[in-house]
Amino acid sequence: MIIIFSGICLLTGSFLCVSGGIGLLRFPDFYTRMHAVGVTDTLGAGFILLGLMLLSTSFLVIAKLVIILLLTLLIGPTTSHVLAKTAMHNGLKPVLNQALNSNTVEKNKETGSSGS
Amino acid sequence: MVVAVAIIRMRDLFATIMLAGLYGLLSASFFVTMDAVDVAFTEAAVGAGISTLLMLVAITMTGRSENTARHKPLLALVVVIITGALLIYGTLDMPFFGFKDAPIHSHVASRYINNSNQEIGIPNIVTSVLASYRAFDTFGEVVVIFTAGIGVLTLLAFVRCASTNEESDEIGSYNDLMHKQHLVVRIVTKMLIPFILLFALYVQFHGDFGPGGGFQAGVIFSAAIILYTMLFGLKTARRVINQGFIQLIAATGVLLFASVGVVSMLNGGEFLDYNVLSSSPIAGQHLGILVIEWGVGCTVASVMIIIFFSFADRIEMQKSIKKHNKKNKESTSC
Amino acid sequence: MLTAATLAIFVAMILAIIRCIAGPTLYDRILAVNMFGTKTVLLISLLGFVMGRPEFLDIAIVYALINFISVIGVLRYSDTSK
Amino acid sequence: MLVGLFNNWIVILLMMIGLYIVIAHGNLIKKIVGLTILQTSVFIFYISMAKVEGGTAPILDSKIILYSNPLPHALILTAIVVGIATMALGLALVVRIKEAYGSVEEEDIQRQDNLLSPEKKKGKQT
Repeated sequence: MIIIFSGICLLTGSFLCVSGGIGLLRFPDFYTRMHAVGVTDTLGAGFILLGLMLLSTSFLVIAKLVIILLLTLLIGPTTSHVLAKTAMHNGLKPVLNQALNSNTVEKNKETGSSGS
Repeated sequence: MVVAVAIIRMRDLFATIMLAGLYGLLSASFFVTMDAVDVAFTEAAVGAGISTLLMLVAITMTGRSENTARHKPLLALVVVIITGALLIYGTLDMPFFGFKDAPIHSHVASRYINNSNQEIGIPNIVTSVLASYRAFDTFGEVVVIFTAGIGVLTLLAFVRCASTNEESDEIGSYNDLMHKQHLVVRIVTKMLIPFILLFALYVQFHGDFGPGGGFQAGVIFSAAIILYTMLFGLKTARRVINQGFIQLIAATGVLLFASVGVVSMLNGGEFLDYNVLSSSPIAGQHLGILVIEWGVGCTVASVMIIIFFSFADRIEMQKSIKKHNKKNKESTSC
Repeated sequence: MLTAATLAIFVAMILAIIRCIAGPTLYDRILAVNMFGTKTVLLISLLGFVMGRPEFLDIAIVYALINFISVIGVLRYSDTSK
Repeated sequence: MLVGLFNNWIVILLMMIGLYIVIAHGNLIKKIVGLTILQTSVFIFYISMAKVEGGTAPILDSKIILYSNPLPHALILTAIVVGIATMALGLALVVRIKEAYGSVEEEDIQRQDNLLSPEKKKGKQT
């Protein structure tokens, strides 16, 4: 029973991680990318750690996993916040207009294909 | 590997350094898969954290863009390819990956694995090799680190003029400014720093039983101080930790290490032979390793802090020189 | 189940590397590195379970801490470099 | 059959990349990054030598018989920390060079040196 629960948690977490990665790759501008990563990262990490906690038997391991979980919960949102704030502070504007948006998507595709 | 190739192509140095940090993370996870947990521990703290930071600090002083011209890329390529081909020819005689009877596993290693439990009595073999069997090597390494710290100090240090009144005003205004800008981070950092320091101490004293030890603990400890310095300003950090005090601690670490060796000599053993330190050999080994790890931790932490402080000092000095120059220009133009 | 999760995290890491290499702005790169760090934490804790010795979670804790510190540092000095 | 040597080839490839950066790039900071890559390739080489098929990390436990080789781990552990200390020294030198010459490109520095040295010779002759 516990194994099934942990399996569900692990699968949800890994799905979230992959979707975060795809969002990081496909979204048009920095702020949307950050949204994708910031949301899925924390939740995915939480789910995976929960799944591992259900699997583990000794008390020490669970305690360490709880510490990691607390750290990710504390650190993930903070870094996203600071990143967004610094980017805004240094004059990186989010793309708001629809027409502009499609333009940047194309541009990003070009730069992405030439860069990778 | 792809990351390394990309590092060559990237002209913007900032991007290069981000990639270098990523490369550090990658190699550390490689170490975990290769069972080298202690090494992964160190690489995590050093390769991904501190080295990236130091390079960044250096870049803020030297400028971010790289000249496009590369001199003699063809010649370099030829040299590199020839060396690589020779090395690959050399590997043909190497034992295969993961082979149990390879020559590296047949000399001293089996003795370390089989006998360290009786001779040293601590579970982590890497620590026992590091701190007891090869303690003299480790002593050399600590001295090298200490010397590097001294070198950085001599290269980057300068005489500060002491003007306490102005300084405190400056700290106050700086604090207000920073407090408005980075409110969330500062509060989170204030919550985190005690835990980081506590964790560093845990790593320091848990090194006998799990992955950890003086080197890692030192780096983590200094990382906490560096975090504090970055968010609360260099001058505030200097109030917390005096420059002379850290230098003293760095020297004390090395001396502690050496004095353990001398004490064991006085007790009738050889240099760094811990068996004579206490009534029973195993208790002596425990005591010796504990003290030595403590010395290593002190030295590493304080040298890292010294290095970071002197780099940060340079930046502040360059800024103030620029301000001075601007003021001078304005006054002359008026 | 563990293997599946490990593979998924590998895929996410590769995507993050691609974004880090291609990323048009500096902040994209920092974001990619940050995400990569979080994924490494997860990967290491998973690997500990896969290899059957889950005592090595200390490394994952160090990663989480160091990741935070390096991101803060990068942002701090990218601010002053302009 | 040659698959067993694959890890060595990866290490050599990394080493070559590092060497290429050190030789072909003029920027001193880039050179230091190249050196770091070279260094890491050596670390990976040692650690992959220490791995034993089916063994686990060298921390004693009553249930486990086969361990990886702890000696290279101890060597590399110290080497990493020493590596960062020397890297910091190199960076400090680069910063001083920047202050003295106003540039971190190797060619600029050499050009300035060449400009300077004939004048010095003249000064000595007169």
